[in-house]
Amino acid sequence: MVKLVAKAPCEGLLPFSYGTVSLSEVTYDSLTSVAPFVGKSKAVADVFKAAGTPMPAVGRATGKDGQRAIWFGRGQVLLAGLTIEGLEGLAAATDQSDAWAVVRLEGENADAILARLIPLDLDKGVFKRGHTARTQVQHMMASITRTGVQTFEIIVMRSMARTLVHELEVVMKAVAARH
Amino acid sequence: MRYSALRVIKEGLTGNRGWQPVWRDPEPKAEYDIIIIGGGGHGLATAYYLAKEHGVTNVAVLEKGYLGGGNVGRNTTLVRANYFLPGNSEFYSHSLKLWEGMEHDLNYNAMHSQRGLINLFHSDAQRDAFVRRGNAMINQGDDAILLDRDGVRKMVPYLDFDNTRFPIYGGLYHPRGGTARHDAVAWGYARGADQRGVDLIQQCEVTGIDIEGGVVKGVQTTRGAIRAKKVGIVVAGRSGQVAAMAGMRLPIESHVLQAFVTEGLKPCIDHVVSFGMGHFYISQSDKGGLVFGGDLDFYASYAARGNLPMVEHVMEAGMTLMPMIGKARVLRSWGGIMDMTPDGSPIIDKTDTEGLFIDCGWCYGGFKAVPASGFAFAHLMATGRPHDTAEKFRLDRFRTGVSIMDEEGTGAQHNLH
Amino acid sequence: MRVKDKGLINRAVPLRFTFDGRHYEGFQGDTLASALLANDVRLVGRSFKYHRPRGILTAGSEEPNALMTITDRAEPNVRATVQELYQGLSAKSQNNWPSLARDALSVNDLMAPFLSAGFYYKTFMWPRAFWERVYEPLIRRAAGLGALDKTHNPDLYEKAYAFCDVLIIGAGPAGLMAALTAGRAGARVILADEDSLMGGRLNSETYQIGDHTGQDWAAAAVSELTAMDNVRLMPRTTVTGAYDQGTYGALERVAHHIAKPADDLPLECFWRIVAKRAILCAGSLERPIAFPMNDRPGIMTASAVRSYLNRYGVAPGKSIAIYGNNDNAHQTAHDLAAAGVKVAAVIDSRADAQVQGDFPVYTGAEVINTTGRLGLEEILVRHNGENLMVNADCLAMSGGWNPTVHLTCHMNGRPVWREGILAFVPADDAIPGLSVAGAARGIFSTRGCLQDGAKVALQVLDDLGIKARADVPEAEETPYQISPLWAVQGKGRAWLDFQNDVTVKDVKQAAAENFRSVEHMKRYTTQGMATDQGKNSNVGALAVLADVTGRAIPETGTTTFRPPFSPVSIAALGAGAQGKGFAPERFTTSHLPSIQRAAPMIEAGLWYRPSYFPMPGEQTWRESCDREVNMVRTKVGICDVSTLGKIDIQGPGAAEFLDFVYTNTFSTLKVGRVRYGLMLREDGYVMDDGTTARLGDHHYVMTTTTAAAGQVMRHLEFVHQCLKPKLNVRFISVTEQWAQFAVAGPRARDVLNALLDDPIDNDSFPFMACGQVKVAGTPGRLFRISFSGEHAYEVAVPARYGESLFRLLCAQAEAMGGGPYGMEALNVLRTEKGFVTHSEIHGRTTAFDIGAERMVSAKKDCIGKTMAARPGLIDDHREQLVGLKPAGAVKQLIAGGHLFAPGAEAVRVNSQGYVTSVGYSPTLDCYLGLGFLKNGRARHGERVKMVDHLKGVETLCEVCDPVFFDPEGGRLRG
Amino acid sequence: MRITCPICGERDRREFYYQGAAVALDRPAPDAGPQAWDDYVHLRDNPAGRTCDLWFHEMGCGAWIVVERDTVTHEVYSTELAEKAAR
Repeated sequence: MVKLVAKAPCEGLLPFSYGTVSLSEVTYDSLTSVAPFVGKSKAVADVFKAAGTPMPAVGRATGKDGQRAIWFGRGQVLLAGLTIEGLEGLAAATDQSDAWAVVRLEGENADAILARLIPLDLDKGVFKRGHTARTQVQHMMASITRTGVQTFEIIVMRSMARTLVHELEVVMKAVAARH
Repeated sequence: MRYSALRVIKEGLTGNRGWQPVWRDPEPKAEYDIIIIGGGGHGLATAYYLAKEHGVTNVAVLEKGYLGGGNVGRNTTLVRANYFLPGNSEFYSHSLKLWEGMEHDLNYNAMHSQRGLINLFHSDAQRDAFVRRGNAMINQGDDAILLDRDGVRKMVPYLDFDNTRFPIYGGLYHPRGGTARHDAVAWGYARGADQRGVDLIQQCEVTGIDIEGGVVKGVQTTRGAIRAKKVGIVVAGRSGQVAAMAGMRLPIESHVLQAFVTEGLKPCIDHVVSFGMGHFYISQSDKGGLVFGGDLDFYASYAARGNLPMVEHVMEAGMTLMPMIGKARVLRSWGGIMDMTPDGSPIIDKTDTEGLFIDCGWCYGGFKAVPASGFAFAHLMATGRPHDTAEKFRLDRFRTGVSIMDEEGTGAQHNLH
Repeated sequence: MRVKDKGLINRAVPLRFTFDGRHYEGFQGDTLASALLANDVRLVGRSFKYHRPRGILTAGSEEPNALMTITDRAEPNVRATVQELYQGLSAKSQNNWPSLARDALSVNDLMAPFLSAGFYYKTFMWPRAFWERVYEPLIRRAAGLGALDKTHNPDLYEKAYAFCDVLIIGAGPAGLMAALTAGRAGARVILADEDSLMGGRLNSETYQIGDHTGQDWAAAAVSELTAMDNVRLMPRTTVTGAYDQGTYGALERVAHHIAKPADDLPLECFWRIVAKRAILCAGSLERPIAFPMNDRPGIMTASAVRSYLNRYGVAPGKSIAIYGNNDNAHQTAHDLAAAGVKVAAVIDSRADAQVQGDFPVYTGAEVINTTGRLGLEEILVRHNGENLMVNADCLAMSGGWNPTVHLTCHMNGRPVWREGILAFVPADDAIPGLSVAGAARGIFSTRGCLQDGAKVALQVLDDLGIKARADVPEAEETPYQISPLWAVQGKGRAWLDFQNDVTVKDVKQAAAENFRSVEHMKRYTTQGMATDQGKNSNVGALAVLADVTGRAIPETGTTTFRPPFSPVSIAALGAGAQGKGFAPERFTTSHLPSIQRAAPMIEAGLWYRPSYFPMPGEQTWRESCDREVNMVRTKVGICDVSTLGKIDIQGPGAAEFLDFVYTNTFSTLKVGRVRYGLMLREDGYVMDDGTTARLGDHHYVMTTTTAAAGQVMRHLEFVHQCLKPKLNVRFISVTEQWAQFAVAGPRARDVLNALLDDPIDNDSFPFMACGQVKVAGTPGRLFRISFSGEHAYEVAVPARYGESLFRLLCAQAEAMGGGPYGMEALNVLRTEKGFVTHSEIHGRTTAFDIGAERMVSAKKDCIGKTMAARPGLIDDHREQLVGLKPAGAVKQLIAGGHLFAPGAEAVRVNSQGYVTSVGYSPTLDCYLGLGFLKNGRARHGERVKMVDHLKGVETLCEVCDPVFFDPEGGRLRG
Repeated sequence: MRITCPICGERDRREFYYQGAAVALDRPAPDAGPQAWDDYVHLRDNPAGRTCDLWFHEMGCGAWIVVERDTVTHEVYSTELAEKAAR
């Protein structure tokens, strides 16, 4: 019997590094968007809590590497590497495991690199570890989360993985050339 | 005073001391047959054609600032007749013909330059749409030539044919399209109207429209009340406010459109080139500046200035299409106020008030329309009947759904046209 | 020539450069202008209209004359006064032929009487055809400044964002003091200055601050600021524009000064700076005086002379005269004398001026003429009623100072005339959040600027809730005394705008012709429209206009300064877009296998899709397309349809919601079934179409067209959030989650059953069924829908398996005589079936037009329903969708051709419609067209003529039903 | 230009899609008559001054927002989620 072969969004494109900064692909076991139904936010939060994952507030991500709950937009949370049971009737839960490309940008000057692509104040005193935002990377819809002092996870649509990697590469080289 | 090369030489030899004022600065009279509110291109052209075509000279043009101070003096100077929907086709075709005779008619060199316009397309579907447009232009009696990729390359070799984001499939070439010196058009019509007896009154803002029993009686201005048998509103960028003085609500939302000019450069762009995927169009002025623009800033605005996202978008379009222009430097950016209608086409019509007429909603295509708009509005005001070329520009077409002319096909969202 | 022991240049690092092919030497720290002056080069360019010889006028970015092409960078119109010298720099003068010294077009100068203001509006009209053919080409060739290299720009540019509490614009005494105050208080500060060396005028003057020279104090301030983490210094960065809500544009010149930049280093970076508050400390600009023949090389502003002397160690002449109307000009004489440079004369227009020094002084005097063909030789001075000649090769003029108000005008703010300093100062609060300090608001002493910088910074910090204190050093505080001196009477022409050749006489002529409004004067004479945008000339021209029209200056008004403050390259503003960067590229999971099969990829939305899959021996796309169509009709074809929008719709309100956004009803759709839906805009025209499947009671998945996916998602959110917020429904785009493939053709089920864990048959999976399946062990979705008219399915798997599934499907299909098909074949297949795409639903068509009016349910309201009933939208004479088949000798159909009655002339009034889609049908062996024809549904069987003027094709067509093939739909259900 | 999204905070204008006057919130009944529908779909107050319009935080959180602002100065006075304004 034939089997389907899986391929990651950034396969063949990553990892690489320039200067002090590296870019690599992040693979979560699953990605699930959870959008509570009208009037069910509290109930959903309770389910999250019971499952040991606090429901992230607006603009926040909870969890750790490999297991995060990321605020993902109006009335929406993205469970990354986490599964939570018991949401039927409370929220629209949708499998997004293959919908997004996730990369990690890490190293000194990571913020200088992102400052060339993202129209958001990512200063470490403003956009702290555990902060997340829906915004754009160049012309792409994106989610960005600071997961460490100089570490960011960036999520864009899977089909744009190549463009994302290219844009980041150009800027990584330019920033490396300056320092 | 008639202008000619001989006159320029004669005045030059006598120290250029003999030049006469191009227009008078009359005091407003107590009453006129017709008052035109708005001394921009359309208003001045209306006054000119009222006098020339209909012999109506007891006319005042009331301008709150200086003549030609609105969009006629802040556009990207394109002149073309490449519309495809009935209603628009015949109108812009007529306008182009008036352009072609304008300079001799006005004895004023508006530097109308028929250098040719190329609309690029970037997919088979876009090509099909341009074929339809080109055929409509020829059906109308205007000119259009379909260029394939090689044909485009021969005319504009500096485009990026190899690595641009949206590959160039070809273009629709409109040889009679081109540019003109925008201010000169306003000044030429002003001079012509003034010579025929029209009073051009600057620094005279209309503050009210007098209506009695559904009939217009005149206007209130910062220089006093002026009576009139008929009043025409031609105030692009201010249409909503002036119409409100007559109790009207218009199908218009006003938006800002930015434009740009670079420092002077030796000739490098010989045509008008328009990008099919990024709302970018460019030409080079006779002084050498690249004059270009793109899309609306997309939010309602009367500020006559814009913001960076659209600036950047326009420049990005330029860089993907013709990276040759990268080292040209933008010298000045500015904004005009565009009165956007729900279908992107204008309005030249009577109103519910007897004697009150309106010419508005030119979106961002008003400059090339100056002659035909003035011609048609003068005809409407003088005769009470729409001119043949403008009979579909009705105010009530949105309510009835009859003859909606949506060239973009984006529907009744004002800023999408 | 160089002056010993002066300047901030590094004499240990000599730099070689060329100008117009001749070799010269300068030093590190020089600008191109200072290096040229050090080499006694005075003639550097030609003016725009008269091609008059031009020399360096200023020492800053406002320079109107010294514009050059840097040939090793192919960069035109570079200000020599800004360009830092580097080893091997090669510059060329502009706007002259055959050479700078002997410019043929200087003949224009002799013609000047006939080239007065606006002459071109009055002539060049005869004969008519000559404008485009003769006059315009001549004018265009004579005009322009530098030339663009006509090849693609080879350099890298970038854009970036920055955020701060306080943006300080300009690093002169006020700016540095403001930055020190804010920086020491811990605020996030950005200090931007257009110069390579921060310090502003302090670097060009000899004033003391405390115990230090101004130059040393500035250097110390910069070191202190550099050490602060909360301060970002941005030298070589011009803040170019003020925009809404504290957004500023700024251009950083990253590599223009580097001889050999690193490969990946951008040449320029355009910054968007968002600042909670900003302080404009942009200083002021000295203005020239309009005296007769004031345009000769060697005549420059007095402050420029001091800059060249004090900052660059260059004397711009051997014998330098000074001419001014204010005390500040005198400093030039003192500095020159102290440096041992000959001061030929100090000429002050004020009778009561106090000047002391070891040089001739003429007070109450005027310069009324000058001589020197390619450079200044003598000046004629009128003093006490007598004319006397002064030998000078350089004249330092000062007509007073104009505060650099430009940024404060970017939001339509009008500067205010201040009579005491004879200059415009910024209006209060012209830009929300922007304060002005120092010379930019008319405070001209060093001490005043330092104090003001600190004071304004304290106010700003207080507003931001940041505690701060200021520590201001002592400095020079000379009062600024000035009397009006705008235009000097005399025989020759007196220039206002040096680049555009606008003279006092031109302004007077404009006024005489009644171009009396300042905007009219500007536009008529081109005054202020040169590359300096009137920085040097506007105030002088305004004063002349005020004088000649009998008005005061404030009453005469001003023209508007608009962004950018100084010109910005298109490449910087458009950075990142050259090549493919204009928009993201989207790739399907089958992209690689498609490329491997040599499929040409075409753009669709932002996606790439295969056009066709060529097989060995096929010469044209048509051969491949015909084969692929036949393959689907007779065997089976595979097509990636993942690009269609897919929206997951969940919630108890989902059914009601869909009933409201679709014209037809979805609440009645059974679970496990799919329905075709039509969506209108609120104005009644068709927005989009697609199929929607019901996966559960409260769970649907909607498909949209590729092009409209974003628009539909936005629309659904609009309808929900703005119109029906109480409906309990959620939308998630799952376009990217699923790789989806059409399997179409008589053998479609056989292909699928080879891969499905549980085979299907017609009973378990009838037409328009949908359900969960396992595809080679992987959970997926299956929809029995068809866009080809064949027995067909769309099978979806999570995208990670997309490439793999595509390969397997293709292999299975090929084993049965089928294979993949591309967009060309897809288009023919759907045209044969009369299925519409956005070629037909192009935004101007109604459900009625495409024959889908029965899909508009009468039982419920929906978006667009009311407006679709407007009289004009249901008129029988509207153009309606029809099929078209060639019926005469000519067999060709062309999309975009128009339709006419067979005997009618092909002109607008006779046009009855147009062709939207055309394909050659191998199935029916003829061209088929879809199009819109007036009252077309009632005209099946009639003949019409299709005309394409562009290709010269006329085809007689038969009008028919748009469904050409299998109208009963038997194949779908097979 | 910056707009404060009630959910995400202050953001660059480039993240938002603009729809037009907030009149779009007040959809007439199907049988309200041609004038009411013309008013809704086409006619606008189009003020030079304070206005309310609809923006979509398309590149951000996906919220539709009512923005009260000035069309002459571009000052933004307030923003509110459309789903709240629509109730």
